[in-house]
Amino acid sequence: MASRPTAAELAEYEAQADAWFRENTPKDPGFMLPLTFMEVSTDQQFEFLCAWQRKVYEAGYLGASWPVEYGGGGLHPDFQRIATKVMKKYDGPIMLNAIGIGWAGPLIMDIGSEEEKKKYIKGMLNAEDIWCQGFSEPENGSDLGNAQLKAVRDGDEYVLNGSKIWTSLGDRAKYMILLARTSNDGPNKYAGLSFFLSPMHAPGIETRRIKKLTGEYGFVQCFFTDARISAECLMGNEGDGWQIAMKTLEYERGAKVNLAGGYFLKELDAMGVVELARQSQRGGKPLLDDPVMKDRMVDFMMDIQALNLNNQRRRMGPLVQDRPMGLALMNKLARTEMIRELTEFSIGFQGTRGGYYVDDPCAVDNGYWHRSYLNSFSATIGGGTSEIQRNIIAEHVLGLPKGR
Amino acid sequence: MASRPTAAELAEYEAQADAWFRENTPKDPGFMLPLTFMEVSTDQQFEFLCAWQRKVYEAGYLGASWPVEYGGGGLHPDFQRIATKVMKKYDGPIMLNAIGIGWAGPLIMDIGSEEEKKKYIKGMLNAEDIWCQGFSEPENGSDLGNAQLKAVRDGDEYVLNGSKIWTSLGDRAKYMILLARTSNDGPNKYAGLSFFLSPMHAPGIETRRIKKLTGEYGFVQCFFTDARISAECLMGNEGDGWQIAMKTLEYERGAKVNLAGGYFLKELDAMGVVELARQSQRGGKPLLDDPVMKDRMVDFMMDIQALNLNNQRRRMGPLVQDRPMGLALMNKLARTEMIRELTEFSIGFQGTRGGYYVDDPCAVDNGYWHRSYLNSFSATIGGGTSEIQRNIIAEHVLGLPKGR
Amino acid sequence: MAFSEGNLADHLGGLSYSEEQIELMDVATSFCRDKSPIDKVRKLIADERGYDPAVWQEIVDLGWLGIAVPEAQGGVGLSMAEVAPIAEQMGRRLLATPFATCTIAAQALLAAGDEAQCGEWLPRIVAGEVATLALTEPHGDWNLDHVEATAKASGDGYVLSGTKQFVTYAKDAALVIASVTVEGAVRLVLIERSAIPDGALRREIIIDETKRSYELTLDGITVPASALLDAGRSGTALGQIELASALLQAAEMCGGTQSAIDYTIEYLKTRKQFGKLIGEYQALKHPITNAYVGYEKARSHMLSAAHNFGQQGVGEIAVRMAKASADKAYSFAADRAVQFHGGFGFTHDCDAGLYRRSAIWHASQYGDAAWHRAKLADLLF
Amino acid sequence: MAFSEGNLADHLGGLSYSEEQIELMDVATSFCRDKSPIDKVRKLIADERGYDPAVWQEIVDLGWLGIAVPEAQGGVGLSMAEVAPIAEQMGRRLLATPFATCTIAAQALLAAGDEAQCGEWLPRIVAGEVATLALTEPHGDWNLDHVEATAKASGDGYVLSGTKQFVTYAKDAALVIASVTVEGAVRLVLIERSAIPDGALRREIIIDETKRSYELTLDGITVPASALLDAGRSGTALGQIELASALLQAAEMCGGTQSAIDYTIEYLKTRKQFGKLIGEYQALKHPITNAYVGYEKARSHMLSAAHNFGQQGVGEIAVRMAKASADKAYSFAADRAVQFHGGFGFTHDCDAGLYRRSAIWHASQYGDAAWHRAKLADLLF
Repeated sequence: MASRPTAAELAEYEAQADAWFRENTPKDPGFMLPLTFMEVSTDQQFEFLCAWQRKVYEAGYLGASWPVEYGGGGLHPDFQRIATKVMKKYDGPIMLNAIGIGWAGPLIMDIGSEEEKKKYIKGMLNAEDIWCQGFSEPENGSDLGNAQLKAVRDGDEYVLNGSKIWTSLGDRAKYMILLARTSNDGPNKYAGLSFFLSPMHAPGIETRRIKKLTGEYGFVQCFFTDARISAECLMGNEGDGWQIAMKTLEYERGAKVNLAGGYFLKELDAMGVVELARQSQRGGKPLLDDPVMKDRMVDFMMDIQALNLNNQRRRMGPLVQDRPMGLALMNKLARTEMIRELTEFSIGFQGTRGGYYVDDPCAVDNGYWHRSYLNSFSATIGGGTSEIQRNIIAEHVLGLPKGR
Repeated sequence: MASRPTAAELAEYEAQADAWFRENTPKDPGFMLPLTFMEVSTDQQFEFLCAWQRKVYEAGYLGASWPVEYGGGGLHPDFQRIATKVMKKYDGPIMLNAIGIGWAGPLIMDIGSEEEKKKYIKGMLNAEDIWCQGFSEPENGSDLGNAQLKAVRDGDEYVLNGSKIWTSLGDRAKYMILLARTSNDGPNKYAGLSFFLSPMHAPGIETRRIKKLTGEYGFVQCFFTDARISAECLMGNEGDGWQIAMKTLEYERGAKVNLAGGYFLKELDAMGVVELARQSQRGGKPLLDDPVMKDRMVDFMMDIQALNLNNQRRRMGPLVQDRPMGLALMNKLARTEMIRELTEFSIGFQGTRGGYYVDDPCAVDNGYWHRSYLNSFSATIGGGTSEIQRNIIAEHVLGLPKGR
Repeated sequence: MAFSEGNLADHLGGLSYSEEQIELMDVATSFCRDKSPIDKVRKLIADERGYDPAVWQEIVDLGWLGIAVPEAQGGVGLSMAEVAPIAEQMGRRLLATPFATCTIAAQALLAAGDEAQCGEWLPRIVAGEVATLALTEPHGDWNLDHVEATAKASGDGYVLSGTKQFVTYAKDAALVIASVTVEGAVRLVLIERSAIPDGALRREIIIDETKRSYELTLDGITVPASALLDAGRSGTALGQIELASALLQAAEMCGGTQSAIDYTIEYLKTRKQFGKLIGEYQALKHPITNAYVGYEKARSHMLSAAHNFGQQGVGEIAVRMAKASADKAYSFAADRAVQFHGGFGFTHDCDAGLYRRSAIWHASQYGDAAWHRAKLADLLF
Repeated sequence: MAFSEGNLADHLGGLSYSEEQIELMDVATSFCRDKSPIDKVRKLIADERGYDPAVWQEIVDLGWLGIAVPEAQGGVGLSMAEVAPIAEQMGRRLLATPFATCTIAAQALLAAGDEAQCGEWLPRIVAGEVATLALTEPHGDWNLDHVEATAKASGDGYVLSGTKQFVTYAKDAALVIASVTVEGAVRLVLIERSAIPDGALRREIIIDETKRSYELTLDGITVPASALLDAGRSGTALGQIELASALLQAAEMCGGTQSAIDYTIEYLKTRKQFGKLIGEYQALKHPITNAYVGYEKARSHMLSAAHNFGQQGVGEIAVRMAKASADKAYSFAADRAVQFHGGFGFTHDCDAGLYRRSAIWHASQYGDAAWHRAKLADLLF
């Protein structure tokens, strides 16, 4: 790793990044941009976001700390942190290739072979190779360990049969990180799982788009019918699948920082809710004059601030002595539930106009709040439902017994 | 049963009852009276309530509809309903002998032998024979079916060994309805249970008072050490215990009306909360002027009214067609949880004075609200915890599968 | 031993029902179930009109449009109490038609129309011509007397201006009853569909895809003087409209809540994860039980609102409690319905989303729970 | 990928800590654990004084009374930020002493005392003499400037009248700092214990049995003119007192919340019903997890309040958020602790009750969650 930079070096870098993002962060493109990589619905959105990611990468503000030989910038991680901070400051669009740079990339950097690093990293960063994730199956949404998609070794190839679902960008991806069953003979269901970096463009792999609660598209079901992929796609050894998948889930659950930089989810506009309440009328007065509304709003502000503080505190060892993993493991639960509640609440502000939905010209903020609320379920369900998050905290942080 | 009375007869009876309760309902005795039969803490309270129940009985307003030959009034049940209504109207003290007239009495009237009726009913009604209940055990609070207190037949007697707990009035009772294990060989744990109408004054039966969360007394733990009771105390046959116990629990859960009349729990003074808020100050203004407090208060009033309406509706067949038992089975859960929340809320009204507790001369309403809140747990825990009530509704009303 | 809180009950009225109410409930239960299976609901989402004219005609033939209309005007002569159970079953099956809006329009005419206006329109509504209301404006305020649209005298009649939103089923309506101010005072005015140019109506994109709603631009529409409802009774009429709407919404919402819960229970009973039926997990079992408890409470309030409707004081309290508790119950049940269906819950194919959207729609029209609680605070304390 | 809501964080301040804070936290953690096992807590409930003088002396010897007192006055010269972790550990172990009230009294002197007053009393407080506050009155209002007690000039001094409530540890106090009005203006006045007749103090029956509190009748107590604190700074001082108290309470409450949760978890891990550890049931497991999430949020707020204490604007917001969220977290955790202990939870022997009563006590003094949210509404919007 590159040596630790001086404060002066960092300041200079920040000034450069600031200038670049101020100049280059796209303004309103005239159509609605997705708030997360899971809501890319139209070609227009997809192409716009690919172009933006590539532009950021080429300017050096994505993958800045990854090694030069694989396509990165070779800088100390502090530089990338600064770049990401500035990116946020200018509220730029999200990085599209989340599964690539957020999951597969860190994984390959962690435990991948030299070939894998050479083959995959650069294409992720410049958004040429979009990645998707194939963990969930129709019959095993929460119970990932029970995955049934079969991968049978046949010479230099694996033959895949089964189905994966809730695959964001699945119809646009070149690669998938795939959890598949190579054996049923292990001591438990987990032992028979293997992990693949699978191509998506192979005969026998088909995708079907799924319309979401919001009315948008964004994920697919993938069908594997005697699909053949090279045996080199296997990551690690047969049977390592569960351990490897858990590693990637840790990235998603926020328990580890990702290394490539950028962000894949737009922050909720908390002050926007306040603004909304200020602008809404009730009985001829601003809604924010209503003490009942204000009281609930205070509660939300406290909640948001608590999560901010939690995020700062979780990295401060002396302040998390008793249960060191607690704050990290509760982050997903607390954040996604808060967003669900806050966005639901925001609809009530709109009075009669709460009846409009996205794309009605009279909809408040073009339906942003309604869409955010409906979309909030993608986060309280996806990546381990809130119910499962509570189990995880109960068992791994509080030491409560696992239910039978 | 006596024939259906005319409206004129009922009106005359009501006038009489009204006059009687107006005249005889005791005023403030100068010490705090228990809100339920589970909080009889002092001799003074006990004697006062015994006297009151006897007086009501002797005036004919308790057990009015039970047969004359057992000590009742022999009237049509409509008369007792009126008497109880009037008793409530004048907000008289509770009927003390709840387990007697509310549980054991209806049970004996239902399935008891002629001897049992002759022996027990009158003493229940006039409060000479106080009854208590022995279902819960220290190791099996919720899991009644797992009761382990042993009853071994020995000639004309049963020998009892084990312990019962949370026995209200256990130190003052003459009889106990007792769930005991007569066998471990049945097809399941329930099959080995038997039901006894057991004396409490027998060698080998000892009680220890338990101090409650509120600081008061009111229930005991009972220890049975080679205690011998007559085999005639067995109700029904060996092995019938579970079915009989379930019958009594139905009375408690409100799924059936009791037949003797009277009430054993004082109603929560809902309008009292409003009054409390009206009289409390915050920033020099009545608390009831605060829109935030009012909003929560409205919520509680809606909740209370919903339970009122539920109680009316549950007896209206056409309005409960889809899930006929739903309202009856949710009553205990909804009522006790509402009271817990409302009494907790009422403490916040009191400002700094919320720091006082029962018996401080400056405590608001002599600590009624604090005591009510702490006491509310006796109802969210006793008689099947709220968690168990939810299981019951889920399984018996909604048809959800039993957890394993 | 019963916990009755009699002291409160004395203030807030009790519960009862009529034979007719139960009969209508029974008929509506099977009618709505048969006529509105969920695949038909979904097919109608894609239909421009949004409802099946044949079903609408059957509803008309059943006489349901005239239930709360006096016999003299061709109605059945019952009350809103008997309309509520029908709305409940419609909500339960997501059976969308102009039924509610026609019923409310008739109530508006009864509240503020003169003999001629009632005599002309009530029989036509009973016979199935669609009438609707145009009360809501771009400011978004739920106060119905917050009216910015105007009617200005001009020759023999009045020229209207302003914009109305959420005019449900306006495209099919023969009559639109709009609120306007005339010289500063709020009035209701009858606008015949023929007076509305096609360009004045814009179909709105609303959260509930099963319903149809339009924006109506009043600018330049002219009505005769005889189209104004009684000046003296317009305020009362708006109050009546608000309460009647809230009652029918509460009923529809109770029906929807019931379905959201039933639909979820069905899933919990059949879906397995980790080798168990997910309904065995208390993390799902208990919240859905709480939803059910909330539903029964809301339904009791709704039945009380129907029973006490029109009673001075008590009626308004009961209706607002009904709408507030229906909103709470429906929102919670539908929100949990989405969540508990997991990944499938997040798809457009899952019916949970239909209920969730319906709950949002109802909350947005004629006030949500918070709004009605605020009104109740003034009424109760 | 982090969710930071930076826009809000910019307004509300962040988190940091000092080395001294951590050192004190570590020392306090083991000290409070060792000195205040639960059986000792229970023994002291029956003790008239309510705390162990030997432990109090050790606390004095550790220098903790002087942490936020300048070195010039015999203190350590740190800040309230370093006091908070000690209060947290005391709350965690229900270690009752006059520590908090002495600390606040010192802050009051610093805020409005002159050189002579500070010079006399601060060293004595640091040395372990008990000082306490008499601010609360029978009206029950949390507004500290709602003062009805008076001081009237009489000869060289002032004659006091009125009643003060919740004067904690007054019996043992060398100094009581009371709020009174002098000619209509709120002032703070120093009352030496020797000026207080024994009959003027009545031990109060308070909800938290581990603490000691007294009613103080001021009528007829006379103080010299030099006993009044600075007129110009009395308002500020009351604000300071309110915030310092709320901070220490929030800290104590976080500690108590942690214990309520730990204690319950222990039970859930060992108690069996229906053949399973009750901790396996999601009906208990998930709510206690929610309680834990609430606790960590409250603790973050409390640490932020400690860190930002004294910062203009941000400090007050942080403290009020800390108290409000500590109240919410403690009340919920302790309420569930009682419930989840089942029948045992309803006994006086179960520690859950100690925490529940402690939570009620803290909510009742210096404002509960609703009160602080109302203040925050004014500060934020």
